Amino acid sequence: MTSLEISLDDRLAKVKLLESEGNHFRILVDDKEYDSRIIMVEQGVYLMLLDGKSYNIELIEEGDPKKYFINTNRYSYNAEIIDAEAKYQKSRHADHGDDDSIISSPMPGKVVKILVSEGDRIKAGDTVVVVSAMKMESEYKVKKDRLIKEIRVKEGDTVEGHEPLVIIE
Amino acid sequence: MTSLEISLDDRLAKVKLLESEGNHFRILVDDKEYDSRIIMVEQGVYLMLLDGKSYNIELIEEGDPKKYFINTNRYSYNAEIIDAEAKYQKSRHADHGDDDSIISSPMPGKVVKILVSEGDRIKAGDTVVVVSAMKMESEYKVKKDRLIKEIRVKEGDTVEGHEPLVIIE
Amino acid sequence: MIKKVLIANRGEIAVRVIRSCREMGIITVAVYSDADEASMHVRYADEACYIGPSPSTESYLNMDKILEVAKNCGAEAIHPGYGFLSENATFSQKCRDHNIIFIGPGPDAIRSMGDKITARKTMIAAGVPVVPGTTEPIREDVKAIEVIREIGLPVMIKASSGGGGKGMRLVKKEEEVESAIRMARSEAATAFGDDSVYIEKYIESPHHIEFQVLADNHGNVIHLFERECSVQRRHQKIIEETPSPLITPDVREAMGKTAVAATKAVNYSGAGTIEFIVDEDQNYFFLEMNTRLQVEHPITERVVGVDLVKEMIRIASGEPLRLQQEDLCQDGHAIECRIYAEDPDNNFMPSPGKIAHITEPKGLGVRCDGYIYEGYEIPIHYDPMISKVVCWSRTREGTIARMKRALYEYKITGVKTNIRFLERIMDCMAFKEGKYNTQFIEQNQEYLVGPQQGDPANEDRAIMVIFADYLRKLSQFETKVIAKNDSADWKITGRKKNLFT
Amino acid sequence: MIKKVLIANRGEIAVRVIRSCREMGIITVAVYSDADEASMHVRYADEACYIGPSPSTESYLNMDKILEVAKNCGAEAIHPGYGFLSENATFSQKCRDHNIIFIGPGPDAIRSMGDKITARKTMIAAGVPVVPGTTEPIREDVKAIEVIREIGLPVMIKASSGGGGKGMRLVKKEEEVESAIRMARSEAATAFGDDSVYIEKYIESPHHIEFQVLADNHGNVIHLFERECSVQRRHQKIIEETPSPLITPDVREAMGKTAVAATKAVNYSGAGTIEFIVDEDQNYFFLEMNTRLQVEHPITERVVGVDLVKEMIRIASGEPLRLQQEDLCQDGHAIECRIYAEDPDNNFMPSPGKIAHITEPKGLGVRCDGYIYEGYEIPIHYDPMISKVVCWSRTREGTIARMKRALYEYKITGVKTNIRFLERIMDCMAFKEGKYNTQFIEQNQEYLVGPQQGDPANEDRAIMVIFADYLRKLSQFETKVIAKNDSADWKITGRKKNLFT
Repeated sequence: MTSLEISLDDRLAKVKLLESEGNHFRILVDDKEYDSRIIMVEQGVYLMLLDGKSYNIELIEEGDPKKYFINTNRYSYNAEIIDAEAKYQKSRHADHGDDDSIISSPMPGKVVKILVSEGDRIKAGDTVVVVSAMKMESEYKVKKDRLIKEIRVKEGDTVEGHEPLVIIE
Repeated sequence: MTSLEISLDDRLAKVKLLESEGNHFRILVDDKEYDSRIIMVEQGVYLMLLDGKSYNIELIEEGDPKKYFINTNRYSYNAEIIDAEAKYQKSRHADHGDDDSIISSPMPGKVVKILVSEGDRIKAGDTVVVVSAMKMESEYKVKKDRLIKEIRVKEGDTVEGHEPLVIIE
Repeated sequence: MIKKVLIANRGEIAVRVIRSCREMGIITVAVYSDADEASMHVRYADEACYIGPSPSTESYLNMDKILEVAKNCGAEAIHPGYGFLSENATFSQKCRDHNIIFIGPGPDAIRSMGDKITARKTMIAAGVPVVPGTTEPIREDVKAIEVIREIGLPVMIKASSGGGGKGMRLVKKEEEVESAIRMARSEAATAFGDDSVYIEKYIESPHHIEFQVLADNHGNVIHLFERECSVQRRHQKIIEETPSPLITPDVREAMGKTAVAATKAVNYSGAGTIEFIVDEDQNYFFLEMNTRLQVEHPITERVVGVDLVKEMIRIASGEPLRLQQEDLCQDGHAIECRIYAEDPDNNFMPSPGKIAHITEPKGLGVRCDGYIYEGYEIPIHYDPMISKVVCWSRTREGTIARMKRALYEYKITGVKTNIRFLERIMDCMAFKEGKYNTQFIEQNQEYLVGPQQGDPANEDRAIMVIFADYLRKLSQFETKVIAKNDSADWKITGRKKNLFT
Repeated sequence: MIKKVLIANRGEIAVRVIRSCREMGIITVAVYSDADEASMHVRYADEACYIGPSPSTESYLNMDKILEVAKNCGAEAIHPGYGFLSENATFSQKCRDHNIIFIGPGPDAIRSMGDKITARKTMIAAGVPVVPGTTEPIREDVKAIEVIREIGLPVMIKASSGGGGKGMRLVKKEEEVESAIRMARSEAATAFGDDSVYIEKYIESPHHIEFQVLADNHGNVIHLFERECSVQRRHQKIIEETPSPLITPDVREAMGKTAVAATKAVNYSGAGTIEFIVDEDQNYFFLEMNTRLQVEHPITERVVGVDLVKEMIRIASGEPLRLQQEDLCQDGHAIECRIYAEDPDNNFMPSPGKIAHITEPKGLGVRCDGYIYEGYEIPIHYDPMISKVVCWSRTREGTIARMKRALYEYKITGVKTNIRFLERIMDCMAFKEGKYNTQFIEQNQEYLVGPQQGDPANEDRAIMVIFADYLRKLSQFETKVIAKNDSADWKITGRKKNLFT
């Protein structure tokens, strides 16, 4: 039967389907066996009936059908389906560049002010760029002394979340 | 540009697309020209902005992507997209048997009682079958003197809506 | 205080009871049949136990199974909601025998009030005015016919164990007698597991006004004023309001005292309702007592400011009532509309099915107690009521305006509902003036039918939206075909003209 | 009475205003920017007019465009909601010049209260106690620095035309002064189109308590009691309640009288709010007057039983107040929680995006005023507040329990929200005891962070649901492939292993 790995935040779990019929599942998670009903009641909203308890769990696909953001009652997790292909992709990305060399906003917004120019040498704690989203302004600073290598946006630009704004060295 | 016919209850309208860009449409309905924004805001729920007015219109597909049930604020309609193929289907079904010869329940339910047997001759107003759905019982009667030709269900059966229960002559 | 409660019910009332339990920190256990596995009460409860097949006789009416489940999960108490086992004396007794608290009155009170004939006798003894009728339950058709001849038409046939309009039949003509008895007994058997009926003289065009009461286990009884329930269709309430537009303060006070006296006469405990029929001159007669929570309890909650389910749980836990009669008053005006999955343009035929889309009314002064959600399939096995809209404002006029706004906002597609029908009632002059009785629906038919004439501009708009939807599907299909074509070497046959067949 | 109203706003407040208009039989006109074409206020209004590009400076702050649209559609009045043009004296004046009723105070009242410095002067003249601070608006960074040195740290920098926490900065340390002034002025310019600021001495750990007032055009002024607004994050209210757990009945009465006197001092008309800061000994100082409806107005509506938007419209129509001070009382307790699309675990960063799924709380004593729906994309251009949950019960304790229940029921996915953070506040001892001031969030950090340790059983359940979802997608894909294969002669390449890539 189907067997694969699922990452949940820092945890990597082995999952194996022992039996399924309709919404009734017998599943092995690492070494623990569960017998449960798992019902998708609304788009992305699951009801799990396990040992007489009722659990509501919400899954949000994060752009990629193998990546999820999960809401349970008290906790939220990031998860990913790890199959052979995903493992290969991961190994390829492992030695990818240092993220600290890119200044980006975690959410979409508008560039209000750029306080540096290409070639500037700036000091630890200096503000590089100010981005406004939903009426709140956030300053993006550097943690160490840095050189401004490239500025990819200009004041007034609307930017996507995680889009590189300024490249530093 | 695209042009076809749409039936709305008893009305048959000619519709022609004059121009469209994004959710902006210029449409000719019979001889009247409209310039409107038509936005699907939720699954099956449309917002129409026309001459500065805001209209909410809900479409429900009725099993077939060409058949709709429509809710507007005050009125509800049944509609159908009529293209060449649909016209052909309609002409084929025109001389189909008389619906009065079949007794059926318009909704799903449970057969509580069958008061006739095959071959029985019954009188106008006699009850043929009693069906219970959602705690309400309905009696199905004949309007004229009839012969019971065939009984397709038995007491206790769960039936679908519009399923033939008893065939009469 | 009770720590864990099993709710022996489904639908909106199960969800409503769980809400109050959750606010009290009580663990809740839902029970469910096959048809209800994904129902809202199962999703919302802390725990959920399967109790049997979809027909209620095999699940929600299966006392032994429910008690077994309650024992197994360690529930100390059972809340029965309304309908199902809520007025079943045997179940109340069985709970007691199993050492489980039944959140409701004891078996004796249910029996003496649940059996409508005993109730009448008890009330007569307590000096409470009653309607003329039979004094014994009737179990044979022949006997029923005989009694009807004795009392004289018109009469009302009612299920002895009934309530909520089920198993109830009005008979006006001689030739309807036999069929009416048969149907009433058959419905009574299905709904309550008891096919005995009783017969009462039918009072033409009365008001139906009921009083909410609360009684603790220490002899304290209070009433929480009245609910006017005269807007009925097939003897089933669809709109209720409080205060009643009919009764004067003096009559209200007298009826309240009668309701408390009636409650004391049966050593009642918990929440209950004393139903009266009232004529135009405000003469009132005891009709029956419902020994449970009513569907329409939220209007009382709003106007009196009390959570009735919490009060029931506190009473069942043995606490004395915290509320005193003199602390209570009616603040403003509340109206409830019941939303049914039914087709008002086709004789109110139930309309089960899958919910395509739902937008519920919200905002100031609006409470919407439902249980359906998008994608939910309303089962054919149970009551077609899907939710209740309760509106409040300082004045009756303001509350009607708010209810119209709430019904306008309420959009359900996938199944047919009575929402537009309720809107028409809100617009009806007799309702607006508060001058209506139980004949309201029949007497105002002409104002309650849907619009007959089309509105060509409205039709054109509907046609354009359908057209736009068709174009959207067409372009989606083309996009898909192209995407497929790009990503793989699939051969496209391109039967675009027939794409929806 | 006004017959047609244009609502110069968006989001939940536009929807809320339309609701009251609809109940009054008033025709509503929504206005919308590019980003808001499919927004709820456009869907819900009777009419809708496009007013410009997404940035608010080009649409919701574009006075001339809004007035032009109002003229064209025949609206007699404009309701400005809160934010945007609601406290703009020029707009109030322009409405007057165009013979359109501005549903709010006249330009003079807005100017004298909106300009915080004039407000302070007026209040001092009227004998109302105020906080020490500047008496002139500041338009240059250099001047601001000088003033701060004069008053002495800590100080609060505020937008002269502001409100709602925008353009507001607390400065405690010398080295923060310059950056704080720059940011405050920049935010003030964006939010209100005016970058002048004023500076006040900062009172450590005060309470923020405000009084709701209503004034008609005939000289009548009443107050509708207080709102305790001390639960703030970055000077932005997130939870409000009424009555305040701090003030005694005597202080309440005195503050109410002061609020009425302050309102009369500026010949006010409409709904307004007098904000006070209050120290632990219940000494109170006038802080500012908000000359508009507040975000948190629903808690007053619930406890006092008044529809504030309707009162505003009646006042604007020239009607005298129907309510008398002596008729009003506080019935029970109400709490509001503001729901923001933001990430509480990541410094409350706004989280715009598309709503994947939403389940809103319902039932007894819960009002949820929102505007988002499934599939709606929250725009990046406007405030991240998406809804407000208002709970009521007879007691403060009961209301907290109900709010916990409501927040538990509230499920939004697709964007991150502060719902879990609000739940933790409800569980926080200082809040439960009602012993908190504006330093509450800072002082209770340890109780407000999310759970750090995992719960392995909970993780296992999440993993199983993901697994089941994966299997569902897998089987859907296989079904589709088979269906396609059956219905057409497409060649399947069958790259099943890579189906999700």
